Amino acid sequence: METRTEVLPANAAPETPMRSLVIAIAGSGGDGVALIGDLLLKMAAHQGLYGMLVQSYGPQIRGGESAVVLRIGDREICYEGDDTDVLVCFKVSDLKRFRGSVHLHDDSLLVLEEKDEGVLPDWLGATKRPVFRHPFATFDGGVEVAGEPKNMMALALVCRALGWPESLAQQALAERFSHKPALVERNMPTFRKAFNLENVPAITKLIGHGVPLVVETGNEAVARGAMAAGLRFFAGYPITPSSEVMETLIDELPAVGGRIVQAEDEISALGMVVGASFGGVPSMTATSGPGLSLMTEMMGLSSMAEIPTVIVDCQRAGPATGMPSRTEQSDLYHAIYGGHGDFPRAVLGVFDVVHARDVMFRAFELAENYQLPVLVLSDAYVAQRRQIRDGVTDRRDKPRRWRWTPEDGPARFQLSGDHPVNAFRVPGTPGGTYMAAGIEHTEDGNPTADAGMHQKMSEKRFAKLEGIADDTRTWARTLGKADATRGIVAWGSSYGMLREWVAGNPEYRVFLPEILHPFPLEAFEEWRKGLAETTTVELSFQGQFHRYLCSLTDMTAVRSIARSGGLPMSMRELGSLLAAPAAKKEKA
Amino acid sequence: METRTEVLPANAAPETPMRSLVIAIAGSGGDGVALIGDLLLKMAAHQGLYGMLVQSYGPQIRGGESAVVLRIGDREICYEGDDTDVLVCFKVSDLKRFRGSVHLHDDSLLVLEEKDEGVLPDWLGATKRPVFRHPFATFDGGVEVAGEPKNMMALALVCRALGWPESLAQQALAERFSHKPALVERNMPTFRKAFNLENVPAITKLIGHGVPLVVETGNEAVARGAMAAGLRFFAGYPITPSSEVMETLIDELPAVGGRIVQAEDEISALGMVVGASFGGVPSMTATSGPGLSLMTEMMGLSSMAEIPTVIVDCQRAGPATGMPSRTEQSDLYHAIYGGHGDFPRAVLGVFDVVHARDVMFRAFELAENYQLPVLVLSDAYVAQRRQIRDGVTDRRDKPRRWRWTPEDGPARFQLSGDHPVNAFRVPGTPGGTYMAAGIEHTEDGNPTADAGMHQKMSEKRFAKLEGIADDTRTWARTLGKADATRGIVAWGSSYGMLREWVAGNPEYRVFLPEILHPFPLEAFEEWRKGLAETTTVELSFQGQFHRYLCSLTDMTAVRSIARSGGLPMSMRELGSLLAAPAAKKEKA
Amino acid sequence: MKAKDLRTELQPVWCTGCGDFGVLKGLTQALADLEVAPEKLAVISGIGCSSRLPGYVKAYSFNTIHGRALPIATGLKTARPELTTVVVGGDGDGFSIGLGHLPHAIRRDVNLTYVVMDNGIYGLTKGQASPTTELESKRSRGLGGSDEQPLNPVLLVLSSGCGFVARTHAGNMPHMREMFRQAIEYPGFSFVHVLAGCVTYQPRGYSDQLLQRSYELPQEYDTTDAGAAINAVRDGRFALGVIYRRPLGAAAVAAGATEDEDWTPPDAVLKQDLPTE
Amino acid sequence: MKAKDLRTELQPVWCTGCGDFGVLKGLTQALADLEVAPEKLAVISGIGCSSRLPGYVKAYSFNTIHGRALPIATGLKTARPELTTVVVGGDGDGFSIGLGHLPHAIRRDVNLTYVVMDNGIYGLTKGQASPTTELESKRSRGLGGSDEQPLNPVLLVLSSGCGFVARTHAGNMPHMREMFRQAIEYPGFSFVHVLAGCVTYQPRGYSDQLLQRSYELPQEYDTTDAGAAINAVRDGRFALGVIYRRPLGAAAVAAGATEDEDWTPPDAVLKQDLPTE
Ligand SMILES: Cc1ncc(C[n+]2csc(CCOP(=O)(O)OP(=O)(O)O)c2C)c(N)n1
Ligand SMILES: Cc1ncc(C[n+]2csc(CCOP(=O)(O)OP(=O)(O)O)c2C)c(N)n1
Ligand code: SF4
Ligand code: SF4
Ligand SMILES: [Mg+2]
Ligand SMILES: [Mg+2]
Repeated sequence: METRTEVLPANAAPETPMRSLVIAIAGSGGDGVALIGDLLLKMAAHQGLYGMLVQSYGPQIRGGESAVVLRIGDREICYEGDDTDVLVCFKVSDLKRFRGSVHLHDDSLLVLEEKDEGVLPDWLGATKRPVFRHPFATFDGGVEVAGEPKNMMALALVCRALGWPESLAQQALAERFSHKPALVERNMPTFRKAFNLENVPAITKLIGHGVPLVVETGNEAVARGAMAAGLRFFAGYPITPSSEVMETLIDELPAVGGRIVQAEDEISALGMVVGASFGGVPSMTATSGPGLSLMTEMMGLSSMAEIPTVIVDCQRAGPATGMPSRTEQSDLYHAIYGGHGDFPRAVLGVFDVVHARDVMFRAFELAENYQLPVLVLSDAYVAQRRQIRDGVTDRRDKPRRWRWTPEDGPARFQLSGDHPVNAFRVPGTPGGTYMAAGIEHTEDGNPTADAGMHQKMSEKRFAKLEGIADDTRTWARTLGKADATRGIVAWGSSYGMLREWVAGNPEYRVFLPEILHPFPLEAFEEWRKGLAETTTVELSFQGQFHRYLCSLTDMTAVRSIARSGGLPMSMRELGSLLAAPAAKKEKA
Repeated sequence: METRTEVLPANAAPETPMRSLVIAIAGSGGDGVALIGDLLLKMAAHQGLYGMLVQSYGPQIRGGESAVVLRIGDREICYEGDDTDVLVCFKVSDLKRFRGSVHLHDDSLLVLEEKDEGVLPDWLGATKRPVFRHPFATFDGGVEVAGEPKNMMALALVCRALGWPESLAQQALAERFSHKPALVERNMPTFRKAFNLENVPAITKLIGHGVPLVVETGNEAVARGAMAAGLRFFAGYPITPSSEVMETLIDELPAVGGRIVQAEDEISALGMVVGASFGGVPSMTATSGPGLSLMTEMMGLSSMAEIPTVIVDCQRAGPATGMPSRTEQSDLYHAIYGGHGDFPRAVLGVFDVVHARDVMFRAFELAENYQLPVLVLSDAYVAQRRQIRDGVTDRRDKPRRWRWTPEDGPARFQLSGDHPVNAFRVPGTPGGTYMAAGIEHTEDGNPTADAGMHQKMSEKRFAKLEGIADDTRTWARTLGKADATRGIVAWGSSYGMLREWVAGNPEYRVFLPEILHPFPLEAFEEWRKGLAETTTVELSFQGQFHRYLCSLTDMTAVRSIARSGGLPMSMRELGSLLAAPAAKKEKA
Repeated sequence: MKAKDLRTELQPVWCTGCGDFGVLKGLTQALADLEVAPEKLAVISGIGCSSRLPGYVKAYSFNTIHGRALPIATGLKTARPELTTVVVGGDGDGFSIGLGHLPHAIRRDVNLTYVVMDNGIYGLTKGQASPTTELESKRSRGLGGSDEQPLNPVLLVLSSGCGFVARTHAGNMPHMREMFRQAIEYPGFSFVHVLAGCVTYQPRGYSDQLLQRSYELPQEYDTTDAGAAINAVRDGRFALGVIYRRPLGAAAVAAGATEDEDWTPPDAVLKQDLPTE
Repeated sequence: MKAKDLRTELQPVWCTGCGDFGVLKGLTQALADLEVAPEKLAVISGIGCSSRLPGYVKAYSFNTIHGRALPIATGLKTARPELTTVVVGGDGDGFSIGLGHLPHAIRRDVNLTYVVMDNGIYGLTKGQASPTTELESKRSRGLGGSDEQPLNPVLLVLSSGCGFVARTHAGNMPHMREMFRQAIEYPGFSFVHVLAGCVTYQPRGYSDQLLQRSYELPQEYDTTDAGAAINAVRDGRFALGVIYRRPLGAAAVAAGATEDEDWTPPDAVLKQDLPTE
């Protein structure tokens, strides 16, 4: 839970480089490539290897193209890498939607369908290794027909190439299909046939530390992190890429005595959360951009009525419906500025799956301590990835709301306290009845239209932001050597890529706020001392993060690298953008 | 329709000062003080006098306190003044809610109930004139009972004091109650009795130019301005302080062939507007903060699907429900930044009733030309006031949407044009069928999840902002002498007060953008040359306008005067804030 | 326990003669009859004249935002089932902007009591048409929606499967008190439609006209017969009394999609491999 | 005119076997039968698998945002009444997030045809429970809302006063075509409930099970009898065919608040002097 500042001291001995492998598998919807990815990741975790997996789909639910990219290594991984070491592809034509996600290098192993004569696209790059061809598909008179499961063959070939034993695969399969052992048995012969082929090329063997690790998605980590922080009520409405937060909680929250409602829409979802939290119960919702937009008015109510809420927003690309399964960092403006009227809220950003748990703890801490809405900005890239992580033990010091007792005085919204936050009156407490309201109110909670009272109440509510700013002044992560002269400022899921970027480019150091609003400005100003050059990097066409910083501090001569989302930014792309001579044109 | 730049040349001869009178009337809900105000304003307009009237209420619909402040003068008026020349008050205790709206000066005429022994509050100030007492109320054994209408007496006394003839009042009453002539006749004896009293003190007589003028509220002006600009479809949901926009259009839009729907909520209201405009018809909605928050997602759709919409937001005070009938300028952030994802929109601000008509024309011009949502920020202070204005003749050059014909090519969202805006395909046009979508789309409008296409479409959509910025670089109003060394930057309804401020304080000049986003930055930078001191002035606790400017340009050493709304800012308050030594503490 | 033990010190700011005064009285009487202690009571509303009511009841009250009282109360009651939770509001709040939440709250059958003070108008915003404003009234007054048929909220509520539905008139104190009491006692979502007058934006005598169009359901009326209930609310008059009370264990009125014994669970293996769009 | 004259070149991206294919075909057939020219046609949807349909119809189409197809279509049809306007979508889109708009669209009786492809699930977002998912199914699959009764959308639509209500099955092409044709021809708001299968998130054989629970309304069924219509949709089975068609000039089913001859207009003078809060 500590702020993990990954500063490499200026004269530190170079770390032993991480050993890792990037494996990509592309197929059609029915091919079950996601399953291969899942199983490989599980097997890696078993051996104490780290890794992460990202998936990509065409527009069809079933029958479209589908691909997974996974990276496995002996160190914690939160970036899927730039170059593909192993590419398995059942049909070359399926590759076309994955431009930008796969790139071959000289030594890549390419595994293709024996009878596929499709031409590899140029953007894929090329390998000097001979292509390995395998008869995955079954044909009848030139037409493909249902045959043995391709994914079992591919799994076998990759295991074999990695030097992983059959038993590991068998175990992973048995776990995955524990409810259908017969299914596993039915499929093992196909696995074995491919596994026992003679000519399968070998690739780098990775060795884990042997302690089994945990596989978790960003959404699962958010859900579990919230539970660990005390979440006991959740309401949500399905939306990509956030739905698994709700789905995880449907499975896991009742066991700890929590309750969950699938609401009829997002207005209702946040409404229920406000209601439950008015009842004294730590509560949360999770959504994506369109849902967040719908929650706008209710967010104001949470702040105005001083009721703690946590709102997780898994950002996706574009306004309106946009590109639902793609990542972007373009809900920042809305999170910070959205909503009519002046009201305080706090905004946090998620770096990766490991951080997701921590950040949820922090979110509940702020919400419960300050009685206001706290937004947690995740995105499709973090939310949907599977990442291997160390086991966790929950903290015991869960956030606690300050509960009212008669000693705390008669006014719910007292202005004279030394602190802008008042004791929370939990329904059921004798003598504590009051009215919460979205209407401007007096100290007692009674409606008022008095301009002076409105000003005083605004002062009180906004004083919370000062308290939060104080509590969170160190909530940022820095990467790289302290004496590096080039600076990158970024946020959220850019973390993973930048962590590797600074490892390979020691002239750079990076600043990533964990709290975006109120912004840890002092830490930032301190950090940027001594930089010869600074760049902001983000996935937002408008450069929301950059412009937000402009409103806070002097950003003259700071360059903005800002583009629309869709695909996360790779080190390759960052490298070429940083090398480009002209700074991106500023937008007003 | 020209940008009205009220620059006084440095050596201009001083204008003859405006002659004006401020009249305030306070009573309880049943007293009908609003009617007195209305009638006085009508009578002023008849004579070619200018004026404005603001009203204020307690929380009750009927039976609460109520007050009007009106100012009448021989020059266009858009500020109700600081000091009250005439105060009529039926019950001193009713005054308490109007703190800040009334102030006496040495020569004020105070008219009170004969039997009222209430003590005048300190904040009211004092007059050296003797109080005029009149038996408004009827008592029975010390208890007030229904008697003759107090408002007729008050009207008569004020007319008499002003030296206005009885016939003027009779005419105004006859017009106002044209459907109930008997009612007027019934009440005239009461009027005459008071009018013919011997001892009524005289006050300054104002003389108008004799050409009858028009009384209009901000909301009426918005409605009529929109109609004049081509509005033919309106959907809205009632909300204070915007409802009269819809109510005016219910009465007036059908006559020009337009259609109107009272929607079930604001999401639906903007949805209907998007639908009607998809149909090629210039369309608009009007709302206030809570409704605007609900419209957030739909606003993104309008931008994404490139469908022109005009959204009028009559700002009120506070987040959530806040203080519905009070003014504030705190929806600016939401207007500029609200909504998930990156999408362009334009934002305009309303100065006063006269400007409201112009600004609606501009709004439709931008919406129809650029096919995006245009927000017009009015506020309770402009929306609800009645203002006397010169007559208008509608412009003939109404905004026109570029309608597609087959020559315009096959793609609705063509990227290769020399212009980011494409011809609009109006349903009904043969050969023009296409799909509009909130999903990211190709040039043809087909759904895509391609990151490259998303970037290109974002570029195209945001290029509109550059076009708008170009078209609107002069859309700002400046006040005061060009060589004044103290600058005030403000927006919207602050205009009226600042116009008088610079008249009385020639060391000041003022910059007021008509378009807030994209901001007319060049004009601003040009304007602020040579200033020794600059201050932003706004009714937003956070200082939204100030912080927004910080994100656009160097605001070092610019002072922010920002407070919560409720009451508009008076010259008195501005004066004391400008004189205060310490700048207001900045909030992060 | 007395009704006034459940009143705060705030004086209602309703117009003299407003029907909402009666509802405040009837509701506090019913709650007192049921001995609900203030700290065990939650009263939730949206926005409107009628939605001001929570400020006058000594309880953990919440005057929320327009149209969202039901979701907020659903969250509260789900998280804190031991609290007696009453939702109050107007016809605009509940049947216009908030309508989408109503069938869903009913489906969930959370043990809330929802009281709608239906005055057929938007009172607080100055007399615009509400979903229950009558056609003739809209036309003659030039209100919006002059071609829109009014909603029949009680029929909608019944059709959504509500287990307890009653109607009463704000001028009839003993009747209101009794309806509220039964509704609060009912162990599931209960709905009370109150015919309430607005003296300011409805014509003089409006409340009496409502009464004239009303009749009390006869003794022999079977409150457990869903079909009868539906018929009772479709005849253009206002049936007063308990219109429907679902017997324990009976299926909901909205029984269109009953459980099917032949149902087979989906193939879980297939699902795992599908994309999330 | 042929159905395929109303198809765009886009290939539907639905799963093989999805019920929505049939709806696309039935709808274009019906529109072709009615000789609706593409430029006179508008097809509006929200978001969902089913809401992708407008992309496949040659028309002025609009794939809007989740749950808002009805308001958008209402605006379009009100502003451009000469366009044939069809609204399509799913059970999640129409009965969950969009439910609040439905009774109001019906009240306005704008001449739209609303086709809901009810597959009892949220298809596009990967199989969460929808308002029409059956209880048993939610429980056995661990979906949210396992205590929530499903909605009966057809009953709700009838109770809101809809003038034309029909139900059909996505597997029965001639029936669908006929229902769509009649609905589009009906001069007011018309609603068609389509029982549609989702091969991916519903169990194998789901579509057949829907069919087994269905029956065609007999010849002698009186489509103008509102009471009969309500009964026909309350028995747990799925009546197929035209369930209700309001005769010209008849009062709406939701006849709870009929016009009252005794109505007196309000006192206009009083109103003028009231505050706007
Ligand atoms: C989102 C939003 N839209 C509109 C309003 C304005 N508004 C406040 S109360 C109200 C309707 C009141 O009608 P009703 O619920 O019937 O209550 P009544 O005043 O008649 O008791 C409206 C439209 C608002 N506060 N918030
Ligand atoms: C505001 C908002 N909330 C949630 C979503 C996510 N979403 C997209 S489609 C859908 C439900 C789809 O179900 P249904 O309407 O039944 O269509 P089907 O896919 O089953 O045809 C949801 C919840 C969204 N796009 N926008
Ligand atoms: S306006 Fe109508 S509803 Fe509102 S308080 Fe007055 S009488 Fe009651
Ligand atoms: S997921 Fe279901 S509804 Fe969606 S396309 Fe596939 S079969 Fe059709
Ligand atoms: Mg009402
Ligand atoms: Mg569905």
